[in-house]
Amino acid sequence: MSIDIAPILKMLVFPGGLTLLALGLLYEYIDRKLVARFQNRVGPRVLQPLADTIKLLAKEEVIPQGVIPLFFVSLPVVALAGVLTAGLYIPMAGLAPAYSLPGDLIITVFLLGLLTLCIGLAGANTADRFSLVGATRTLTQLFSYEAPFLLALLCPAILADSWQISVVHRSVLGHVWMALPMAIGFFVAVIGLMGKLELAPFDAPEAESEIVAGALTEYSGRGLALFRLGKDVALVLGITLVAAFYLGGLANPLEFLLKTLGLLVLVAALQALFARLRIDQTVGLWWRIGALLALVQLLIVVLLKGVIL
Amino acid sequence: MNTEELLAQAVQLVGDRASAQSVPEPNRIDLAVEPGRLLECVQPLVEAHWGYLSAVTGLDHGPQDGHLEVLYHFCQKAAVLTLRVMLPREAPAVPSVCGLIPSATLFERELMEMFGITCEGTPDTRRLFLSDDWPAGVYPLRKDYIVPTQTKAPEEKGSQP
Amino acid sequence: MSDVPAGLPKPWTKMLEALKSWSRIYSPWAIHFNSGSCNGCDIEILATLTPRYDVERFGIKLQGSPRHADVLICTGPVTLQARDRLRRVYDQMPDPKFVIAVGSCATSGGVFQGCYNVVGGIDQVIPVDAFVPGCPPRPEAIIDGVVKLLQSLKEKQVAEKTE
Amino acid sequence: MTGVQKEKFIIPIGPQHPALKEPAHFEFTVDGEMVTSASVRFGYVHRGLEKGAENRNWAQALYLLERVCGICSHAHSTVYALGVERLAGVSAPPRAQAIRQILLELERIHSHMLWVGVAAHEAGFETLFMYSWRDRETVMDILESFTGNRVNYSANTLGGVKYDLGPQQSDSILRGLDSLEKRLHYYLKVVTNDESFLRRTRGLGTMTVEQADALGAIGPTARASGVTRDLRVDSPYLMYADFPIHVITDTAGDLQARFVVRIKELFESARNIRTAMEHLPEGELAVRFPRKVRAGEVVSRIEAPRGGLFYFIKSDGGENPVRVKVRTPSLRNFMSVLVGSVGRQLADVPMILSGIDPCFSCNDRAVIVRRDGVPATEFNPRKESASQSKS
Repeated sequence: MSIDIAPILKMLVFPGGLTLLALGLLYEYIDRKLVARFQNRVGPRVLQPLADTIKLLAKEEVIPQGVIPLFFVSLPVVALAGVLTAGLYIPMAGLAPAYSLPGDLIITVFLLGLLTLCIGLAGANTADRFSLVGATRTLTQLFSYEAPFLLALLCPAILADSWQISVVHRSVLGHVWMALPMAIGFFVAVIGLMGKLELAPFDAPEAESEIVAGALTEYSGRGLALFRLGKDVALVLGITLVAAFYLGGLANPLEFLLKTLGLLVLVAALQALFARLRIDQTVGLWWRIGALLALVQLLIVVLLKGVIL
Repeated sequence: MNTEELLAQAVQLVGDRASAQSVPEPNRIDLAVEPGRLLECVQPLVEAHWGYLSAVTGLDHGPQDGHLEVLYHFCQKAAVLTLRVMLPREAPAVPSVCGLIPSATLFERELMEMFGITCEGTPDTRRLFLSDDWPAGVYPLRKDYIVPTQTKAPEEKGSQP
Repeated sequence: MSDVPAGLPKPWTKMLEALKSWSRIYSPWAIHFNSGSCNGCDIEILATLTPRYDVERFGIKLQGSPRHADVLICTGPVTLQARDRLRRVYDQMPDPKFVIAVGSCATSGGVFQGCYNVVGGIDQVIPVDAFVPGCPPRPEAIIDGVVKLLQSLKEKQVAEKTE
Repeated sequence: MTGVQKEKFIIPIGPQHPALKEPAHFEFTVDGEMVTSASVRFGYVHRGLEKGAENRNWAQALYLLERVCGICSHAHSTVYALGVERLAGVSAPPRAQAIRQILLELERIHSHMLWVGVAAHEAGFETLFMYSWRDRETVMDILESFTGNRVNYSANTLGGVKYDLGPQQSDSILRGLDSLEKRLHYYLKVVTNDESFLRRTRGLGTMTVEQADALGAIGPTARASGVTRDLRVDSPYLMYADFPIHVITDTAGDLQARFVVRIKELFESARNIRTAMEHLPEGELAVRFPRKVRAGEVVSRIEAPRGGLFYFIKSDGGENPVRVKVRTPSLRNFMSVLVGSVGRQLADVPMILSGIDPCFSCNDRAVIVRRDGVPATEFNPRKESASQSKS
């Protein structure tokens, strides 16, 4: 019996596993460096995220009192595994996704949401009050941005008549950038991505000055490292997804790099530009403005599609 | 109103309730008050909005003298009116002014803790800023409290948790 | 997780050790605890984060949770009330952990020696790895203190190797 | 979770907490994200300074009291020196007084800029924090070139000052102030125009004139509510009578007003420094100060960056002070935090707290407010006193 090595490679090396992790660390570096430069600082060194991760992995992991140890240990693993799986459906580096099936857009968004859910559960698992408030906020925020973000991603999908990432991606390739005719959708998608990743100004769930480090306050060592890696990977995936849908597709690795990095600059600039929103302001913003805008965009798309076709 | 007029106004408000009056500095007037008449003196000041209670100072005149003193400093612009209440070292007590000036609770708690002066009727009598394991009945700002030598401080207080 | 599996061949063990110590020196996350300081040292520690000094370029990050930190930066003499808190914060930090005492007061009690509510320097309560004297030390001195501490880790490792 | 929610859910802040660079222990009882009651316990930085000063001689106590607070250290040493000098019947020469005043105003600039950064940090506005601290380095450089130290300048001595202001230093100060003022205009624009920041400051921790007056609020906190309480004008000390200051007030009384008042005060400070340097009196820097100070009591007050600083000093004619009472401005303002945070969002608490620019090492004391469910705007000190005495 011969073992098919291709799926294992796909899962462990490219586009999943190692490549995603390496890209995640690289993008975290670029993000931190850009924010630091916007703030007039020098910023971290290239290998900084890698060193942070290795150091955390080599550190003692304290399992605090009052937690369910099984959940405490397994949640970070589930979170990271979830986002790594999501990587298989996304056109990484401009190449066709490793796997593609109808409706994988929904799966991907769900898997990315799983990370947030795990963080929320991890916070709720500990007895620490900061973690509990952080968990509440994380989950509150999850419910607020998830819908507009999905709606914003649906706009190109409706145009392409498919909920399959690779089909949508192929349909936008070579056309005019969707970000131009669908500026509102693009805007909502970028902001939604920032909310998803809990980047400033949507970092109320981990607002240092109020609740220390939010849901992850009690995590140390390995668990923290895995959650951080998960977030890094989610950053790469989210940016890739938005770039693939709205920035005219990713035809080759070079285009992938240019477009995702361009988007990263935008995200970093937005991070440096605003004061943190309170959680009620975040939720209000999403439901009052974000969801509305996304719906308006969706309506426009549906109407146009009906008129043209 | 200049400083002299302000001070004159203050004296007019409470002067007749004081047992003695002195002017240590041009912008200050000290009024000696019996503990029992303290609230009578504070009330007209609060009602007339004459300044604000800037500080409450405790003073220990030493074991020989046998007296503690509480100073209530009211400030309005440059003028400082001080109500001085003389108390015996044994079982010293003053009426609480928190009923008239709620924010005085901090000052009174400090007074109780540092000098062992009872503020009768103060809403909160808990430890203020001495540590939780500080021995009861030891009042650090009294003159007969000698600071233990530094390195042995925690042991000597016999207060290891 | 913190120990290298014993079953690995020796070159591997060595490499993993080197990697661990490299990452530790490259990425010291710090937490700041004020046990009775006058604020002078605290604002200088905060100043190290800001554009002129920017410690992020050395990988130093100020963390809020003791669970995330490697280095405990202490300021001020230890007061009676802060003593237990200091010990608790130290205990909450995962191993390996290091302590830096910043300022004269944290070193010896400084000008507050002989005050009734002061226990003395940080080393009266928890073990200290590095002292940074000064009242307050300049931000450069504080950064230097962290760097020196990390350098000593490297030397210690080299010494262990030669043994 | 629901069981926990039904009970009182208390969020502790401090003594080790990233929002507080200094330790104090706050407990906020929250209902969801809403704060229903607040209490605080200080004492973590209580060192027993007042007793310590009694065990030191007059000159040594100066250095101890300078370290009451590292941010406004010069204010503490000046108020003590002024009091002791008055007690001893010695007066510092005019040049020393002018230099003290210049340093006080420089310290105010450093302190207010520090506060702008810290408050921005509490609001999660890292960029403003970084920018304001970058520009704060200008004034730190000035202070360092002037006195040789960035914090705790140790410029005062009993009877005068230690450091003279030479022409070179004057030049560097003037140049620094010029560049600083340009930046301050920018910050004023940011705190009044940036929509995301205004969302976190407007209408927050509001105190009306009456409330501020009744609570005895002082300093920029009171002035932002429209209370013109400033010792530099009310009771001029040093050279403030010759080089007067214009009191900045605002009427809004919220956090944004405090930002505006503090930044505008900096322009006033810069102007004051320029005037003082232009008319710097010639003469000695210090006069001889006796070892023993004649018996008496003195109340010494000056306007520190955070508000009026109050010292009561008593001498029995010996080499040591008999009593030094320190009442710091933050203490007078703390009531407004505890009262102001009830009924607000948890996320606003660090902002309200930082709004008064608290300084815990200054005032180590404690206060408690339990006012379940009553919004801050309805706070009435008279009413509160009634409810408290009942309980």
